[in-house]
Amino acid sequence: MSINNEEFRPKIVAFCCNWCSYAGADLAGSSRLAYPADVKIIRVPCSCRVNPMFILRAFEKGADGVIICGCHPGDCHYSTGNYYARRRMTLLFSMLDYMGVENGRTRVEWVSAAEGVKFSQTMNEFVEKIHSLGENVRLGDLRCKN
Amino acid sequence: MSSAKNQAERIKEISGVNPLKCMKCGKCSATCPAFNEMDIKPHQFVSYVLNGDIDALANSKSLWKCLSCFACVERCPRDVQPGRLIDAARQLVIRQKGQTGLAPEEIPELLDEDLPQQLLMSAFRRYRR
Amino acid sequence: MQRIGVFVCHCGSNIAATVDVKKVVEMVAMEPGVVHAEDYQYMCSEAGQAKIAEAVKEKNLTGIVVCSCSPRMHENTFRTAAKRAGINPYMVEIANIREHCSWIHKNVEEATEKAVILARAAIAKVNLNAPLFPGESRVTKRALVIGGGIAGIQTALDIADAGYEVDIVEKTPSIGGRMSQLDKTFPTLDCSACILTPKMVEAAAHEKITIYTYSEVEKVSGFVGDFTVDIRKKARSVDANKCTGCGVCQEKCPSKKAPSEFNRGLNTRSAIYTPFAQAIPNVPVIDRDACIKFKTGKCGVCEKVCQAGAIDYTQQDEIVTQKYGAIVVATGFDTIKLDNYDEYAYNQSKDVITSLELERIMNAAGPTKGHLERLSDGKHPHEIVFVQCVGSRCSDNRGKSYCSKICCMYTAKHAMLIRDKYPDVNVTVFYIDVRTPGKNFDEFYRRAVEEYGVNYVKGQVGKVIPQPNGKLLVQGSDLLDNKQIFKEADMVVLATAIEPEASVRQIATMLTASIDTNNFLTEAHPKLRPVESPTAGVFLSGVCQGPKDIPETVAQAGAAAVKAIGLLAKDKLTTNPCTAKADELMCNGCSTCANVCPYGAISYEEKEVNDHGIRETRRIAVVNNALCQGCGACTVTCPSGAMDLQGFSNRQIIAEVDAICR
Amino acid sequence: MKYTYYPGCTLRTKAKDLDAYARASAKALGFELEEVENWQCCGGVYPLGTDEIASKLSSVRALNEAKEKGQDLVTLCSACHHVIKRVNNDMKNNDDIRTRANNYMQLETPYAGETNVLHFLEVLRDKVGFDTLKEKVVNPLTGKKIGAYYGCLLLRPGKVLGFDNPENPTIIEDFIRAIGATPVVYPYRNECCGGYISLREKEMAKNMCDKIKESASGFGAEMLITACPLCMYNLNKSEAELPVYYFTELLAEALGVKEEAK
Repeated sequence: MSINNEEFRPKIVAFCCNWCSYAGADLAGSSRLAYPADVKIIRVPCSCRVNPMFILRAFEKGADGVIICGCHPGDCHYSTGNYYARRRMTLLFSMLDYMGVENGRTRVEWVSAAEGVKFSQTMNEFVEKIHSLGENVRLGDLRCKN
Repeated sequence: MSSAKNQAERIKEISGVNPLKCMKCGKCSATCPAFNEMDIKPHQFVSYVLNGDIDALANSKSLWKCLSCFACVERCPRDVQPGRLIDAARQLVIRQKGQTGLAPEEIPELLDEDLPQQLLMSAFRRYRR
Repeated sequence: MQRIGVFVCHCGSNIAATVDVKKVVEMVAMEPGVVHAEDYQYMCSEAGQAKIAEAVKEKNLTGIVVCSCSPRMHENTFRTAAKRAGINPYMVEIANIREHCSWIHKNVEEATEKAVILARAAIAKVNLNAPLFPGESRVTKRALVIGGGIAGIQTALDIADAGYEVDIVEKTPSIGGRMSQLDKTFPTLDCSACILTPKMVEAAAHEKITIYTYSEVEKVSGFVGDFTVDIRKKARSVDANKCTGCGVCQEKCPSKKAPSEFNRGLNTRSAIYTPFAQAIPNVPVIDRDACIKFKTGKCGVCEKVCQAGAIDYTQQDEIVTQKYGAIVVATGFDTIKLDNYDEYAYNQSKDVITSLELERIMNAAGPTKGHLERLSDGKHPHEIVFVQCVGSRCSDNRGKSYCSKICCMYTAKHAMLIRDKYPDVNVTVFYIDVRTPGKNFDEFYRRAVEEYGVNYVKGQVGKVIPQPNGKLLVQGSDLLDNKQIFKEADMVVLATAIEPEASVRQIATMLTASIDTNNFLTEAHPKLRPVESPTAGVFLSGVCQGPKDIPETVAQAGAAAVKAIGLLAKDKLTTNPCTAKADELMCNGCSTCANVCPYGAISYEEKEVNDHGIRETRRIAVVNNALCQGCGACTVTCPSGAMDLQGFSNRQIIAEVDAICR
Repeated sequence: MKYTYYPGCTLRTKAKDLDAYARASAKALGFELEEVENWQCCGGVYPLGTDEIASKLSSVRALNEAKEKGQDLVTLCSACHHVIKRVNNDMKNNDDIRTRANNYMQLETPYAGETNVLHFLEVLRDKVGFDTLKEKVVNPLTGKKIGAYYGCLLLRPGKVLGFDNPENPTIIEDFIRAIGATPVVYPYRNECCGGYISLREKEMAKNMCDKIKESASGFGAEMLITACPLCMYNLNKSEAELPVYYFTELLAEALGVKEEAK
């Protein structure tokens, strides 16, 4: 795939918990399971560290999609962090949807350290979804666009 | 048969039962007082619905032998409620036009002096729409 | 402003083949704060690390970004390198341009662009990093084991053998636990007492082990390495130092109507009693609810007959306060109550018994002296039916959703023992599945069928129907034959589900150890940290963590001991500096953060603050750095934004977001 | 104390005794049964299908009338009790059924399961109290060995009916003790009598009732008591020798009001 400057290049932020999903992403890497370069990963200790503020900030700064990855329910390194994340994100995503940031632009996914394949598949799907939704115009601060 | 799947779905809908919860322990069949009268046994209802084998269920004797005594419902360790499943299959048959488990002309000879109204009423409700 | 050095690794060709490292160096050099940027073949090598040290010295760096492989691989390497070079190790950030970039992208231009962005995010973060210093806390070199069954005994022995002091707290009058109630053990059929009592004696005799029986943990405070625990020693009414264990008091005690807990209420015991003959300590206790002296003031027989003068009716409960570095929970299990399963007629017939009751009946020291007989009429049975999964695998709120794990095997054991000792007795087992995953387990079960002729019937029992002639009609399914079968039995044995000992809830609360909906204690990680509680310094041994048999329990007990020893062996604990911290001026003391903290690390203090010249006392959240594991749940839940996580602060993460979305 | 009372079809016809003895006994015990105006038949069986609404409406009408009067709704026949209690449970807990039933009913205030449904036996246990009943007994049935026949409809499903322990009930045994007689516990007391199946499957129902009676006689029962006209009918079809009475008949006898009821 060559880079075509005319083409839509989404900005996608992925928050990955240190113990499962970040390791899952590492495994995707060492297994050479490709996914688009549009995805940039931020390491957090736990999915429950992801403050809704970070997601709002990402959209404000022009992100087209934000995905949060954590350990599977019951497997959280900190016992219950992913449950908090799930509850918080359910609320946040419905609010974002109300504000015009479609549900497809936000996602929570459980990826274990062993699920390199799942990580890569998830990212591929997510990027594809963002492509189908197009550029995020709702929350973007116009000053951030060039 | 393409409608078999729909019918199975319909049975799950009417009964509100999720047959996937069954762990095949057989406690329903161990419990059922009408077991010997049934051709398809209570525990088999679950797999018949799961396999979409609805014709066999609809034509089974068991449909008209279940007493709705709820013993299987009470004792099922997985809350599958086979009794509800059987009733839903019966409903499916009854609701199809013209099908019924009890014809009006049968009734007079079934009556006797002591027979309580309640019995007639209950049988009507179970056998007919 | 930081003075940041960026080091881009080639990783041979792993990175350099897809990422134009020179371009990355060129691009990041323009980033704010960056005063140095270079690339090198292998940054993790000695030479690579030397380059970092050199740059720190020459350019007076305050922060370091390494663009290389995953931080999970070499973060520690580079932190140590930074430390050697004289920079705080927490001033290092890694941009993962290998696993997350070069290895998954093919297009050089695209990969290079991404590598630059990842580097920028790391640079933006380092710009906001602050030096962090791991704290230290002391370790009290003593362990507490709660529960004196086989799990607790094994853990205590292993810790004590490593040279550390251990206290066992057991709530009943003797150690030994459930295993002491068992007759034989599967799959080898060796006598339970023969293998357990030596361990009990060893524990009692061990110079490093102190045993508190008839005692309960009352209060726990402190944290890993430094717990303070109050133990309530219930009044025994017998002076343990004087008692010789002769047993005359028990013999002469006129009150003999109390149900024997040890024999599961199948017979009675005296008011002054030791639970069983091999009890440790061999010192009786007076059950004050059953004792005539305590109830009426008249009697005192035990005092009169005691030659040692050990009886002391005035004894009071005593509180012992002790410090511990580690706590192991080994509270074990009980069988569930069968009140929800009256279709099996347990409450209606004496001849319907639980498997644990059968253990007592089969035991030579049990209520029938080891003779297999019906409890209703003392007659020898000829037909016995076993029912599996009574209350296990039930998702209908009557029982337990889980598999109790041990029943398939002990039922095979019971069936085999009965057939062996009484070949005239027919044994039928109604089962749903026979689960035998364990060494020599399936062979054991097959022996029951093939050599001992135990009749296994696939299907659950629907109802046990007591007959006027005293027999029990068992109505069950034979699913393979598609039949409903009726079996007339003399005895029915129910493989009753097991559940965690009821007191575990209270203990878990005291320890702030998490517990699941079934009251099993939760592991720190279900696969990788199965004997540790998420609460630091608390370890799990035996069935309190989940159903398991004796070998598994002993293995886990040893594992828990090793974890405890690993902790006790340290003089000081280094604490992870990436902990939460509350901004005193912003905190309003609402307690929201404490509610979400899985570790009980947050407490509140009345503290005097100076808020823009106004001095006042406020309730403020204080994080205990020894307990905090740095998950960050509190930081998000804090309504005032006062809580932040060091090393992953709000500003740092936002800076990363900004850099990525730039 | 006044209760709204739902007699049901059979108590007006074949089971007049069951009703008459209950009313006389109620009077003797100091409570009154006010019959629901224009009650309609409950249908005899609870419609199990989650999508059946119309067949539940007659129960809702009775329930709503009791609600408007601010009274508990008392039933006597096991079948009516079963149906009305389960419909009430639906109205309380099943949003879909509640909404649709109320759409049909067009009430001023929608009905949402507010009424408390009691079986006459529950009134005796929970409102009057078996101890009080014992005191009011003038003619204790001392020495009579009585087997309680519960059947299925009073007990199951236990979670919904909340009547008694469905596998080991005690309410009728306690009742038997209160009227001075001796209860005989036998394992078939909660097994089905055959129910409506006896309309056509005479033999099947008869076999089931034989088993019940044999079990009861085996444990020494001299008679059975029941609350259900259909159980009574089915049990009487069995040739096993064991008389069956309505529990209200023995109650009236113990209270000394049997003749008044006639």
